[in-house]
Amino acid sequence: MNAANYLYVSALLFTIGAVGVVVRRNAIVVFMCVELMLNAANLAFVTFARINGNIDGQIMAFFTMVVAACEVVVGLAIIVTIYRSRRSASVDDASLLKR
Amino acid sequence: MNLSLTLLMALPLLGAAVLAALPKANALLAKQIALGSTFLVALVTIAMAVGFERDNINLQYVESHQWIPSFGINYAVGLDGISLVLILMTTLLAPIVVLAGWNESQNGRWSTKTFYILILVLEMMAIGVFAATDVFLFYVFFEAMLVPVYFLIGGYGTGERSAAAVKFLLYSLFGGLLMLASIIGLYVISGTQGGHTFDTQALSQLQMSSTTQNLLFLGFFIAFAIKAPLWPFHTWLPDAADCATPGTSVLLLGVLDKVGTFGMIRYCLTLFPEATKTFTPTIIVLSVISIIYGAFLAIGQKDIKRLIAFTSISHFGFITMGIFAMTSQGHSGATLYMFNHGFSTAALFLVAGWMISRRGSSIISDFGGLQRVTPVMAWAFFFAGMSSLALPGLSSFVSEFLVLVGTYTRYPVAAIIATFGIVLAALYILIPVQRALHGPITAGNENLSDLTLRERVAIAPVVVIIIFLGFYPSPLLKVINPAATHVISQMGFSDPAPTQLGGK
Amino acid sequence: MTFTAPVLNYTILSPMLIVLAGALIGVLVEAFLGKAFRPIVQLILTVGTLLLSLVQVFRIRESESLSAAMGSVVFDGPGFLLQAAILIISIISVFLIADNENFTALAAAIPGSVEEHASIQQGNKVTEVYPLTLFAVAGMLLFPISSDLITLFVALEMLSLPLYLMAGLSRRRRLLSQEAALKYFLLGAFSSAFFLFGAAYLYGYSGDISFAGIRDSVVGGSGNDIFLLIGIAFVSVGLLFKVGAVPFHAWSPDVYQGAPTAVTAFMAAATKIAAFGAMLRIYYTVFANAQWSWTPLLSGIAIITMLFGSFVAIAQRDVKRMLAYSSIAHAGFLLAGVIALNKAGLSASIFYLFAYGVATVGAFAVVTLVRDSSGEVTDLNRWTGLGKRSPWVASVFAFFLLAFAGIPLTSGFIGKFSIFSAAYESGAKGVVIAGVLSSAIAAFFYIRVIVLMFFTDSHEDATTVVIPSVLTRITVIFSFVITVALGVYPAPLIDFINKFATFIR
Amino acid sequence: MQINNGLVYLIALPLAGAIILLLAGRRADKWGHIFATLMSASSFAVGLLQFSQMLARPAEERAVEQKLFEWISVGSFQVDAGLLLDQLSICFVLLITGVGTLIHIYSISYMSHDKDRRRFFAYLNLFIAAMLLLVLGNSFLNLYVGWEGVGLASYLLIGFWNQKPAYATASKKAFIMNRVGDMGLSFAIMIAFATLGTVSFAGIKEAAPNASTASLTAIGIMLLVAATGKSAQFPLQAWLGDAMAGPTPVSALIHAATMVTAGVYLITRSNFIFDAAPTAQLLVVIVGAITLLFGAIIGTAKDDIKKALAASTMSQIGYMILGAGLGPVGYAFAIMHLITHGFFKAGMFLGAGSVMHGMDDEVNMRKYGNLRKFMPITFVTFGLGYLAILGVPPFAGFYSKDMIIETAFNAGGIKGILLGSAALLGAGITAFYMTRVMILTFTGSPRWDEKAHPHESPILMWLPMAILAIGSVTSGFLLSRGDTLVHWLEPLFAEHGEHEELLKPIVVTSLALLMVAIGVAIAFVKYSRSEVSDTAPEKVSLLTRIVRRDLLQDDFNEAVFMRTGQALTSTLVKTDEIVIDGAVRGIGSAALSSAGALRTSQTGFVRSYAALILIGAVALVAAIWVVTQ
Repeated sequence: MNAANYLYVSALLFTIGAVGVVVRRNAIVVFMCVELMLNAANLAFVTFARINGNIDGQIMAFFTMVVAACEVVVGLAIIVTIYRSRRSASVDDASLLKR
Repeated sequence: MNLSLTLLMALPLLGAAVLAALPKANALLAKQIALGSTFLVALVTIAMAVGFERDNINLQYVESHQWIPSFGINYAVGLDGISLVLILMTTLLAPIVVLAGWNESQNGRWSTKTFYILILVLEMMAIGVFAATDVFLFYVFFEAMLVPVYFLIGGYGTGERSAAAVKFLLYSLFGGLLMLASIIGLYVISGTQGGHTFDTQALSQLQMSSTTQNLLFLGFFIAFAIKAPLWPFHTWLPDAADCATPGTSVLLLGVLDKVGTFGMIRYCLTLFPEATKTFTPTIIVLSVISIIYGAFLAIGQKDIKRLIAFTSISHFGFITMGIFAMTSQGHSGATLYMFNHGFSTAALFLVAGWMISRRGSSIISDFGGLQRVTPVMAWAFFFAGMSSLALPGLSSFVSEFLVLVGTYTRYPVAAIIATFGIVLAALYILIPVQRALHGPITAGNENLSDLTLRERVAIAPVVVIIIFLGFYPSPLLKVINPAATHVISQMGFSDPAPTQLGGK
Repeated sequence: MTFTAPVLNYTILSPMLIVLAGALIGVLVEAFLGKAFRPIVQLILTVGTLLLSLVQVFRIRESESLSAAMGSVVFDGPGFLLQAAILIISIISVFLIADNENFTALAAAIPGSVEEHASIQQGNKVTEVYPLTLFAVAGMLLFPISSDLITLFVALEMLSLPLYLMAGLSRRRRLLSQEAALKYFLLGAFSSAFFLFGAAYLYGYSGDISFAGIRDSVVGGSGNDIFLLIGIAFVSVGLLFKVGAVPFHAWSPDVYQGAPTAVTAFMAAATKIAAFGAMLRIYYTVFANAQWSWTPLLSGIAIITMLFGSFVAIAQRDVKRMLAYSSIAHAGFLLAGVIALNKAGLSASIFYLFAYGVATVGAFAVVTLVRDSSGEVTDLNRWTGLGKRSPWVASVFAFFLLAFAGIPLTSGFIGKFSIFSAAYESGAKGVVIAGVLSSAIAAFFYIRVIVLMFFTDSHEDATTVVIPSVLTRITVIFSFVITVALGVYPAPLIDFINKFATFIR
Repeated sequence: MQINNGLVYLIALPLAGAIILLLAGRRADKWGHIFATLMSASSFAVGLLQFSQMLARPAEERAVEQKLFEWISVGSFQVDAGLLLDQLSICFVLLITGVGTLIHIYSISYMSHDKDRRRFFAYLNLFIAAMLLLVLGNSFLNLYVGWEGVGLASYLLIGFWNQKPAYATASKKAFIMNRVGDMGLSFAIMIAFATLGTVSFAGIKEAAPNASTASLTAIGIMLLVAATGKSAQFPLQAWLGDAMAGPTPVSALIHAATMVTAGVYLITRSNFIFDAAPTAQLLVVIVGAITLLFGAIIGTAKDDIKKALAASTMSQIGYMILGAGLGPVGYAFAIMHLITHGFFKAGMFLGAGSVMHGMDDEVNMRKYGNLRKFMPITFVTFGLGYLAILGVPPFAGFYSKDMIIETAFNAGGIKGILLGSAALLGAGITAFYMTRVMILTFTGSPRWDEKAHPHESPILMWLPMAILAIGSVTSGFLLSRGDTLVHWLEPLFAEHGEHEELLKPIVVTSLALLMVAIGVAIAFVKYSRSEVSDTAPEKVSLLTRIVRRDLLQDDFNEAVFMRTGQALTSTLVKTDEIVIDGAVRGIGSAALSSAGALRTSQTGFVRSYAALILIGAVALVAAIWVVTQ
């Protein structure tokens, strides 16, 4: 199977993620979309590792996963806090800061 | 190395430092210290002027230290005839302004001592801006000067003072930033031709394409045209002059604005000779418009301060025209004009300021019959007016006529149109003279007091200088001429020969 | 397959290791030390760590190394300068952070809850902020000296994650603060994804994740250009987001406003140095030979950023938002230094970053002082007449504004001059002209604030200026002195920077 | 040219007087008038001394020069402050200081009730100094200083009672119209410097023969413009009537005897230019002819005695200008008429002042009548002046005016006939209006208010009048006997060839006398036979009304210059506010409002920020793709 196809999938996933961030309101879902984008990048890394014939990309993917995990910790903490204050996880509700 | 100029700049700063250390309450002492330091500075300047070698066209009192070596920036100062004359004007005006405006800091937002600190800092920067021979140093003073003036207008003025101060600052900053772009351009070009430098002399040797030269020239010129102010960049001036205290106005119009015309000579002409030639016709046209336009606007003003501001716009038109006429008469005339304008505007503004502070109004029609109530003040105002309309026998006549003659030999049409300005000048002076000084004594003016001794002492030197230089301008002309001729010849110009000599 | 043990040059890594160690100790302190001692111990620990790190950075300034951590980290002159700058800025920012009035007593408590009230009553003080700061600093120190994509990404996240949290720690107006944290976090993560995706394509283009390898491919022209271009574009998105360039700026006004002011100061100054440091390294070394592709874009973004930032700042009514837009405009000016792509540009950028950073911390430090009964007052309308009530504070603030405006005899002027002349030298005249123009616009709003403070009579609900704590005072005075000194006699620092400002490859 | 270092005292003495009196202020009130008179008199004495020295020298060495100091020196523009006393200027020096001193004396009494008398004398001294500088300057630029100096003095003196708004306006009008003329002088100097490279009389005289006619014509025309301003010639004549607002001695000295004749001096002094510029010369005579008629016609309808005399002055100067425009043959006659006019017109003005003095400052002649009974001395002195101005032999005016008429006829061709006829007609009209003045003032029945107590003036006033009257009687005869003045001035002017005579002198004289007789007769018929009403008749012809309105001179100026000027001013003021400043403010507010609009792009919704980033990223990719293609 042509490795390029994985790139297409990766691009598709990335796009879905990016669009998801823009259109979804729930903070958790938005955050999941970001994770989706990160994983799209991971897929690209792995694919490129395959194409280029070295393992740097795969190593990178591991690092990404670790970082993503850290992000989850921080992100969820923030989202939960704000949910507790506002009783709402909609990102549109948090729009006091503007102009 | 000669430290005179640095010393000269240090003196007012020293005065400011002493003032800063004073307690706020002692306003009188602050005034006395300010007067003392400005007076001292004036004395030192006079001594330097006496020691100036008139026929030596090289810069004198030269001093140069590395400042930011990696950019080729030096603290470099020096004097030629033109800058000497302007520094002399500045330092002579300063004590007069302090003495004349003894009480003008009273209505300020801040203390008296702050007022005089600002004045002294301004004086120091004015000296620096005229003395700088490094473009970067010039720019630093050029821009930094705005700050004290801004606070002087905004903090001690009257009326819509903060709006006027902001307008002044924004206009000037805008021009200054354009100039900064040009300075950067020069700096970069100098880097490609023998190393980064800001030395005026070295920069004048740069080779540039004509497009580059034109663009860089415009950056400088617009900055100076705003400062000078030349039509149509003038609208900040009436507001600023209207709101500032009389003393500040004197420094603003008399000293600060001269930086514009001085800059044209020192930087536009010497750095960009080719571009200057390209733009000269346009600039001559702008100058002529300024002369006529300023005069008409002055005629149409109801407020005495705005009127004076517009007369200055007209006068600056003359100066610019003289500079760009590229004849020795025009050039020397323009420089002399700068000096003379400083004093005639000082006279006008100071006397007008006294009138206004007594009457509590600056509307011309509120005055009337002052000649019968306060004869000395009326005389002073009349005299100042005569000086402004360039009555022969007073100093401004010499310079105005030189500018006209010098312009005529190269640009007859411009000179002819500009000459109509002298009729308009009669109108814009005599109309307020009639309204304010003549006629029956209008209500509210009956009990105005005449000039006090302090005020008389303040105005007397101005009067003496104006008359003396009207009859005997040689001391200044001898200093100015070599420098002016040098600039012209460097540009590759020489005076047009009389057209009719040598037979038909 | 053989496995070689990694060789690490600990000397060169020591500044970061010191900070990380300090951070870890801080966590331990947080866990084990009693409430009463925590604030002071944490403060001393943090400042001490940073100072130690700073000393260490200076000690190793002459050492240059491409292989400090198996090629993942490069240490050179610019790296030293940037690290030193970050550390100095961090120290004075920590002084601000030490003023606990700014921070919530219990971040986990719901705003306005009994819990929160109780914790305030008990005099609880948040001290987690210190280790968080140290972690962020460690990330910042690493960011500009990373030399492969992995390290770069990890450093990016390392500096970002603590900042997301710190943004939400404000004591007053906690809803705003939390909202800022949320926005910062979501958008930050979003942009990291772009960055990572771009990194993947760079890897795809060159087959190498080290900068050296990517640069070799760019120089050699081997590989698929489309991958390179996508890579450059997406990596740029991530970096431009961090520096707050238009159109990736939207987070900064909200976050600047919502975050505790001390954190804003730290974020605005130190993050900018780190992010621009990384950007300079990447564009100057990795992408330099592909400049045909990115200089036009970056010029465009620089121009838009300068103009937009200056322009919108005019209409702001909150001092922190105004400073945020001002920082956007300054990001535009700094991009001019990136575009310049010459040694002058590099020196100028570093000088500018330091000067701007110091002035920014100083300005925000003044903001923390202007308060009323319910805390800091950032509404500009209530700053009216400040010059009358507290002439010194107002004058110092005005001076910082003048520095931002680039008036001569302030550090801002020298910075602007040097960065614009570098850009001009590289032929980016359009950027210079836009820069000059937007400086004029920018002057407009700086002056507005000065007018408000000095020339407008104050309202009745006037604010007061609190007596600054010793530490805040040190910060303000230090910033002021540096700003003056760099305006009047910048030669020593410029020479110092020039001596070091060369990337090794 | 000889050097004489005493010339400066001529000017310095009165100048010192003016400065001392002005600076001393009220302290000098007691002695100021005496001091000023002494200063003027000593200047006259210096003049006489110089004159006697000059007489002692042979004709070609009479001119003397004094260089005071280097005044303006820039490049080739070299002007010294230098004085030149030659045969022409000595005439003026003596006239100015002589008549000036008499008028000082007169004023001591005339102004004795004015608390500002000291200031008045200071101004008078200032005037004397400036006028002397005007005639003594050795270059056009030095002359220019005096030229504007007398303008200033005239302004100050016309507006001496400037508490009355009308008087203040009159002084302003005079100054401004003079400035229009001064502009001409500026132009002339500029052109002279640009074309000939010098502005001194000697230099220009030397260079003129080599210069093109065009440039000389340009200089000449500009000098003529200057002359029309200062000498109240058409078209800049309108200020003179209003200038009568000044105290009467001022009118006598400045607006009759001396300052207004400066134009004649200027043209005569620049003879070397006009001789080589026929077109300019033609314009000069045209201006002279028009003005002499214009002034005379205005004079016929004036009821204000001073304004009638002012109109007469304008007309008489028209004669002089006409004479000066006729070239070398006419210069001497112009100067001669100038001198005789100086005597008789000053005398008549002082007479008018004396009348006003006795009539509580009433100036309306319709309120006079039969005053010879109450003021015999005034009547006699005024009457002698009257005979002189009419040109009745052997009074002064006969010699001078007759010569001008004669020369005009001899100018050749149609031009000569037209000019001569105009001059003749003018003589007739002059006779009419002057007779009218005499009749209305001194004869007929008294028409004054009951409050008035006409009385003769004190000796300090009538003595100067008497001396001037003697001059009116004798000066013409003395100057023309044996062509004294013509020969005296001869060295200055180019030689003139013999003209063929159109009419024999005796014919011209007879014609002139005939015209005068007709004029006198008509006046007698009109004013002596019937009772004169004490108010001006209302129902009069349109022509009369136009003449009463000074031939619409002010209406014209107002409509053409003042209105347009005012409209232009107010338009420009609005333009400045709305267009130029408006543009600036517009940019400011546009920036503010668009910044406000841009500000709304910050919606506060994190998703829109994300969208912005997404769009930015896509745009970046797109742009990079476009750039690299």
